Amino acid sequence: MQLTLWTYEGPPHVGAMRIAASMRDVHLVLHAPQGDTYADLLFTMIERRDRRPPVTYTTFQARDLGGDTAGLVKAAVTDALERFAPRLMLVGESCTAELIQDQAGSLALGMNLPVPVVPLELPAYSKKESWGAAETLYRLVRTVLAGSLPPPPVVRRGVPSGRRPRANLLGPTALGFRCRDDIEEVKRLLGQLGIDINAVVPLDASVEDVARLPDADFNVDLYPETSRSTAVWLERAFGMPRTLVVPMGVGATRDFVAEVAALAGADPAAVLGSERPGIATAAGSRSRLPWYSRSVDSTYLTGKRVFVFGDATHAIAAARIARDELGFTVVGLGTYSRELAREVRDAAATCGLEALITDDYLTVEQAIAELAPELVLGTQMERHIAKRLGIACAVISAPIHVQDVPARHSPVFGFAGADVIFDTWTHPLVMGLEEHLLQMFRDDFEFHDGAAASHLPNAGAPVAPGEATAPTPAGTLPLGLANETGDAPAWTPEGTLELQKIPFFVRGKARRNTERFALERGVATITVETLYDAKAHFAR
Amino acid sequence: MQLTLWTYEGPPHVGAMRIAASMRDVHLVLHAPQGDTYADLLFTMIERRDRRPPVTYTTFQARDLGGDTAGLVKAAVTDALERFAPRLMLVGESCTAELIQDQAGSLALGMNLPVPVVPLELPAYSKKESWGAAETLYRLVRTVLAGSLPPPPVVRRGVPSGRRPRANLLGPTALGFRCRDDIEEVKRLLGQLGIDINAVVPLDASVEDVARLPDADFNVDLYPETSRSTAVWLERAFGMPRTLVVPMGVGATRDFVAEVAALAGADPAAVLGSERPGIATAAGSRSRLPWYSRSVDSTYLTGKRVFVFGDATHAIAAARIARDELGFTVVGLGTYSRELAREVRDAAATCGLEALITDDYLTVEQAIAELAPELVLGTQMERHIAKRLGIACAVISAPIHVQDVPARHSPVFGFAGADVIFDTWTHPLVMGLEEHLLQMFRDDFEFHDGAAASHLPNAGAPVAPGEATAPTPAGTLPLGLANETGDAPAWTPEGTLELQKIPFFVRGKARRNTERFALERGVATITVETLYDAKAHFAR
Amino acid sequence: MSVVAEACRDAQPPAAPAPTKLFASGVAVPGATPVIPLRVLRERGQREVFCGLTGIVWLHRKMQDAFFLVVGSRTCAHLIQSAAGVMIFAEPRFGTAILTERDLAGLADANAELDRICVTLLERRPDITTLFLVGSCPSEVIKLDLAKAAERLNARLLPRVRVLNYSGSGIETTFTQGEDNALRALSTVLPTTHERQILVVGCLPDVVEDQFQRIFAALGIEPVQFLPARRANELPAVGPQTLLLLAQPFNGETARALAQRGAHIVPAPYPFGVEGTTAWLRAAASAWGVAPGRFEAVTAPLAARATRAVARYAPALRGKTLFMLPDSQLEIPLARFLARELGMTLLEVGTPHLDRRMVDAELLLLPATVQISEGQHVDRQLDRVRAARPDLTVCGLGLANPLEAEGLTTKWSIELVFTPIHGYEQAADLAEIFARPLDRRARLKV
Amino acid sequence: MSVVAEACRDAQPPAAPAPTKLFASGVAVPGATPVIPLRVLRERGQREVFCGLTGIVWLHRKMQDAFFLVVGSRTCAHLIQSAAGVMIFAEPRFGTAILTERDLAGLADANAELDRICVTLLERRPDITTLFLVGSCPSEVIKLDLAKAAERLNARLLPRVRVLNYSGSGIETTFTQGEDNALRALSTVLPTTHERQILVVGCLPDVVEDQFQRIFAALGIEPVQFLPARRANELPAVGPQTLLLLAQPFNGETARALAQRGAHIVPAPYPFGVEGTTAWLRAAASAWGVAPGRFEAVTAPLAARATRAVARYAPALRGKTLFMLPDSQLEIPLARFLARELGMTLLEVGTPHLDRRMVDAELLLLPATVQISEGQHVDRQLDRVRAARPDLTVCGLGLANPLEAEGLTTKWSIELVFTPIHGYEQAADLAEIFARPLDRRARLKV
Repeated sequence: MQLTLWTYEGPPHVGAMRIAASMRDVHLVLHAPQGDTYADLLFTMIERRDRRPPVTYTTFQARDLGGDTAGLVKAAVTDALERFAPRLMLVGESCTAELIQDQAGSLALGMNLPVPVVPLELPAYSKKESWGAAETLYRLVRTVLAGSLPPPPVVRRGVPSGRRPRANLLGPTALGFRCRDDIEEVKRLLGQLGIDINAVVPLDASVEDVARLPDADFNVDLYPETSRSTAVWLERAFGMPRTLVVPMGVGATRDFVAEVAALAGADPAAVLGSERPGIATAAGSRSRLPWYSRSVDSTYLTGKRVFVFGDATHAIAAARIARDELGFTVVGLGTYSRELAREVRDAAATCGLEALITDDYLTVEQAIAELAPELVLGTQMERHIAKRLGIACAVISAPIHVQDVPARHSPVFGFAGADVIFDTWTHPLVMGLEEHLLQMFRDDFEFHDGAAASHLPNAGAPVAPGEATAPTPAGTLPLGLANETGDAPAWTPEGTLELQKIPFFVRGKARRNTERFALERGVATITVETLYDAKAHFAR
Repeated sequence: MQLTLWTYEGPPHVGAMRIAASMRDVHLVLHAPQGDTYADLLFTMIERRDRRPPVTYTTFQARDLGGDTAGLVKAAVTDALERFAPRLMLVGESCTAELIQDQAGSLALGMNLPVPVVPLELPAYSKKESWGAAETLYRLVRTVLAGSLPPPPVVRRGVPSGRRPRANLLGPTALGFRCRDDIEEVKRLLGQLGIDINAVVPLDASVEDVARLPDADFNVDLYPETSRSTAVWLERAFGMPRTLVVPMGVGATRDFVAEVAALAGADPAAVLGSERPGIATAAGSRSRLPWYSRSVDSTYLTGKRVFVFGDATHAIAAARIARDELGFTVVGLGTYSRELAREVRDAAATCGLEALITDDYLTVEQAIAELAPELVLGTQMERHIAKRLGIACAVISAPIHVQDVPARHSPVFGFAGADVIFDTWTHPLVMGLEEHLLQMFRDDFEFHDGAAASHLPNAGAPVAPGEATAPTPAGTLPLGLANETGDAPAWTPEGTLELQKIPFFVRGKARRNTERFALERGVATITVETLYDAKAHFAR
Repeated sequence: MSVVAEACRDAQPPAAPAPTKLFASGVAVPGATPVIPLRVLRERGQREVFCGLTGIVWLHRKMQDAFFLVVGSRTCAHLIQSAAGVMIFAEPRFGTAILTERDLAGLADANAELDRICVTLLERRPDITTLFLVGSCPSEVIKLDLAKAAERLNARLLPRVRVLNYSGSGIETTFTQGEDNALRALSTVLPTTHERQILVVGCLPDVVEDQFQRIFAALGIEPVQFLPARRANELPAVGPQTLLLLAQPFNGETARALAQRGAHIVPAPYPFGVEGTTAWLRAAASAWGVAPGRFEAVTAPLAARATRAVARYAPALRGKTLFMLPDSQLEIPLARFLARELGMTLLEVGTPHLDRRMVDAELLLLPATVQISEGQHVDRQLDRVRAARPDLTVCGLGLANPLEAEGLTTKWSIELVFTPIHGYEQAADLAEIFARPLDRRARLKV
Repeated sequence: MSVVAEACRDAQPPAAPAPTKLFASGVAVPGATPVIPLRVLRERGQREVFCGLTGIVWLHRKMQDAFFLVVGSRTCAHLIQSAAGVMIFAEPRFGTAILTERDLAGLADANAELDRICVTLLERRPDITTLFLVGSCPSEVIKLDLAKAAERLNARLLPRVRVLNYSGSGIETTFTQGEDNALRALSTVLPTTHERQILVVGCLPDVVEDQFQRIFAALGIEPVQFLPARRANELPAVGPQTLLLLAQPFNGETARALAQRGAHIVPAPYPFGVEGTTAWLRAAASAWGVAPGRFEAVTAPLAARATRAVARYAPALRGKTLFMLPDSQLEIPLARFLARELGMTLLEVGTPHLDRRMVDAELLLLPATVQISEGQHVDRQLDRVRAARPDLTVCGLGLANPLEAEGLTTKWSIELVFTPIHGYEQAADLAEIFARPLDRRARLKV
């Protein structure tokens, strides 16, 4: 048994639903009690979908348990086939049905339906949502392609000649973070390289699209949490190469273009020709990030301490962007994606960090509280943590919220995605010029601590959808050690008074630094001099 | 003499700078003292331009006044011509130089330069920035086209035949609100209609582009504040028709497409064929606004009271969107653009309102305080007012701030612009589902008044650049009449206690309504019953 | 039943003529039309409803010293989180003890594991005085005995913390039945009193509770207790002199359990709308023996004020057709309010569970023509919605947007359990909830 | 001058060997290299600098009971607004009386108009005790007599409000000279004292003022007054026993005006960096007669702590070349700090105005090789920048991004007047301001 307050991922059958809801002609029959229908609203409300997800639930009740629950499954399958006429049927069970062992998938297989049936085993007591999505996609693709397997030995495909290269985009799903917009950006990049899109799977795909997957020359493994197992199988079974780089951030996008161009035998210069790494002008990139990050008002961003947590794909990319493209200092990096823990550990090592691999919300909260970063890049969970601790935050990863599905085009992949990222992540932090004006005005009676300034996120500026949390502009002191430990040093009245002279947006840090300094040195009472000793000790 | 605290517009010579800085091969020599060079930073910092604006200042000093300030002008013109080699020279004066009457423009004209010289008269003591921009553009276009005028009588041009129609886009400028991105959207629309862009003037235009203006079939008057005088002159002098609709909002974009298609003899169905007004599905429009606005979580937006103020173009469009596309109630509409006051008065009349035409910040502030709207759509000025009054706000118009020039593509015109608007304007308002959950949680000790909820703007959600201000989540009561008048009724302790039970995001309104109710009825003391009498009296 | 008739006699006249009828049980109502048997369509098929765990979302907020520990699966945790929205910035006072393979395979003793988790949890949260162990579908299927677990833990933890248990499982309960089960669990530990009192049963927002408390005080009725109270460890008492006034139609099991403790149920419609509120208060007043004059003096001004406020929304709703899908068991009282005070035409009123004993007084007030449906076959029901094309469809959040996309106007039903809607002061708010979607559709021109 | 020599004797050793030299006036400094005449490049051409009005942005914040009313044009209003940023949510304590055509055409009596505006303004703002009328380019060209206006208004408004006037016009003043003119205006109304005291001249952030006040107290120096004080109506006094300690290098006119009131200027470098702060304090202490031992005891720990903090930034800055464009007159003291304590190599130090009497003590400490420039021809100066390709260029916000786009690293100078940079505790902050752009450029890999 594991105590859980908030959870990063739903159960594996929700992953299966995400695959079914992504596709155009697939139906999922779930052997599940009525309460499990809650999951429909994830699609209709978070993504504001204008149709029900293609899922039929058996909604068995206690009174059915003694009876013929297997009959319920067959009836549901028959009804769904008739009413929804899918091209392929997924059949699985939620946690409760798993316990009553009706073997819904096998039952459906035995019905000799006129469409392919994919029985799903979704171990609800050991696996989670992302695994369920990946497993469902993998089983679905294997089922559809079972008759198309080339005879061994499988040869790795080379660069195509005599025609335009073709690629599949694998992994975008319903309820994925910004998938809707990211695939547009990836399509744009491939188009600029002269690469045709053979199929995008599973988002908005048909079963026919899945059947055509082997027509492509290679696979773009866009969301490894969902599509890596499928991409690996396609590589093994069909010899199709796959990409390793995820194009999030300017640097990764450039790397992705180079990788894809190599796989396709295309000229990367069609895109990279206009990229001038290291050159600080507005014309140095298709993204505005490199120039905006060098604009002198961004100097203030330098060395901001950032904590990164999310799924593996977005967390790894975020850490690279934070460090190399925005000039932050990454002080923590972690993921709830245990399946890709190794990759996150490697990325953390390049930042000189040990990765935090956990799906325990409380552990993440504790890590953030201890590190006291200036910015948190995380999921909606971390947004709550950051809000509570008075730390700025931007959302970079699922699990998503309705705010993460904005009306406007809001990719995080590709060059346009980097622009979105620049706005979204820098916005919660104070903008250079305004901060320094503020610094001067801090004692002004008209500009008291309670009145947030226009540079603060809640007062405007480029926030990407659902993303920013303002640091607490509280007159009271956020994140003081006194909030957490009983043995924090005491402040003299003069010390407190001096602390109040420090602008509110750095006061929390000053307080914390001073208290830590005092604790480490066994100073029981913090005077004005302790404050300045600590200031001299710590970098600004 | 007029007392001014904050000003919506700069002096007219800043308008001239905006035209010069918009273009690629024009230089402006300004007869002006050193202090006026501050205006350079508007371009390099607000727009993060990577080059200096093409402006040379004479920077005369007091000691020069007795001497040859005219000589300074000539020297500056000569130096600028040599150093910057422009294709056209604008010469004007700022306020101080106007007083010393050196006639800088005439002086330059008399120098027989090898490039066209446009002398500018910019009456600093009666005109303002937008006028200066319009005047400069108009003079520049007339000068360049002086030799191309057709002989009279001028015939109004008809629909072209035998070739693709061609249009000019007039009006986008440096420091204009979202011009950079809006013209991309307008180009996209015209491209979908099969209309070629002949020239975009002045943003990123060359003198050669200006010379080619008559090659187009008609003009798109995108920013009437800047381009109407030029468009009208081109209509009179060349018989070129011009557009009247500005494509901001879904409805206006559809109207614009119809208007442009008629002028071009194009088939509007190329764009409007996929538009299904009044149909609520995700596929009913190229914009997500119609569906998102009908999504049940948007029900909460219905009837929110909105105050609109800005330049005429954006204010008129905003009022229409607010009323017809988001379901708000427009309670105030105004502009600082006196040149287009009539149009704003007409728009206000359709909302049953009298327009507020003023450039006095204090007057606008007073109007907002009295109307106590739930959302302000305004300029950065109104953002400050709204912030102070604890009202939600989104920015819709110049004057702009660095936050209004985000890295990401952020149009407000066209279908993509409508998407941006949906996110930006609804974000500061509470999102339906979350609000109602909140309503339940308001008494919870963990969810006290001071802890803003995730639905509040400072906690994230789709904010367009530089735009949103959260309503004050203060436990203290914003906008009570007591803040403004000395004779506000007193609250009994029980009344205050009951008021505190009302969720904080509607408490301010409840307090204000109750006090107004009490005042109007001569009730001196507000009891619990007064509170509920007022609640029953006012709509929810 | 006579109390009900009494309560209804002087209710506000309906906004539109709505013939009352004879309830199947045969009780005549004044002015009633000829006896028509109640038409109930019973359906079985896919149900699109929440399970009883959802009630935790409002119960844990009402009782700020209680913790709700679901013993279940990741699905349970995900459900509550999704229903609550991701909006709570504090460590929540609910959680899930997620069963893992080890528990199922018998590698771990589930009982020992549960004890460990409870003790750890309570150490971390010294502010908790009451711990609810909440059964789920998986815990019931594997027959994990939470009653025994509660007993075991109480032996260890009382008096600092009391441990209770109930089922919120989706194979046993639908949505609001979770509250009923939770309150029933509480009812077993209420102290006994022989004092004459009124006990209001059903979770109400504090602001509504305060309003009712003021009215009862003005009527001279006291003490009036509420179940649940604001703190789980401040238990109201119950006994033979206790009159039970039911604030919610879904707490039948609790009411029956309290009746077994000797309390007397005061039959009444529910306090939704002006008419319902007056009838509900009148039933209490009559049972208490409040003089009719005093009752009028206290309630008439409140009712008049509320009537004026409700009237604002009648033009928008009068004559509009309404289709309610099953959700919270609030459907029948709300349909009564919408039909009688706002003149809506009822096409179908769905309820997940029709507990006649609980809605007798309501059914009496419904128009004879109403089609009531119990249970659900969601696809067939949606076929009926599409055929009827109602002006307003009340349904769950999983269905609302899809129906909007079909051109139907919807009101998502969960708002009705998350918003203060009881009593006079909220009557207009309740009307506005249904008027707003229609207002919106009329406004939008895009 | 001897005081300066004294002040410098035991200054912290420079972080890198930086040869001092003989100032042109011929005063030897200990350890100085042979006498080299000061090389000053005087330029005339387009100046890219703010006018004196800009000082209002910090002056009005320091004196919270003062209002600054510019008499000028829309340009003046736009300048201050642009310099201040659009970030202030309150009604500001500065404004512009904008001249209109009517005023210029003589249709309105500008004096009467001004009086009307002032009276209206002060009625609206009862919290204002001091009103500064600030002259601008237009008001000076049309010769509007603000001194007379102030006299007129004082006759009407004193004692509730005192009206002062000064010029912030761009044809007379550059940037920080606006503060000088404002303080000189204040200096004319300071009361006279015969008490022995120190008067620190120059607008300082309160936190810095408090730090200095603590040090003076520890040294036994009191009273110490500051000009401006935190409230404009709490005027410090001045007199023959007053020692003037200059905190900013640009307040020469104020210093001379106070000297005419009998006060004695204590020559010293400015309190930037550890060395400058120690020298400045030593000058004051010597003039006051503080025993050297006491001075050491008080300052040595502070200086040592600050030196450690500054040292953190030396690796980033040592040996890096620096080009300063003219801006605030802070350039020379800051160049001294950067050269001597951080080991930067000075390529050119531009200043809008070289007031030798004010920077004597600083010039003594500058390396002999430095190129100083006074005034500006911005295009030629940028040509020199491009030729030199300095590691760091300090310039205004109109130039910073264009230079960055040419691959140069810049520090925007206005931060230096908007940030607390004086004194020991801010010495490291000051170093960090210059180190940060270099740090950033090293970090970015995109």
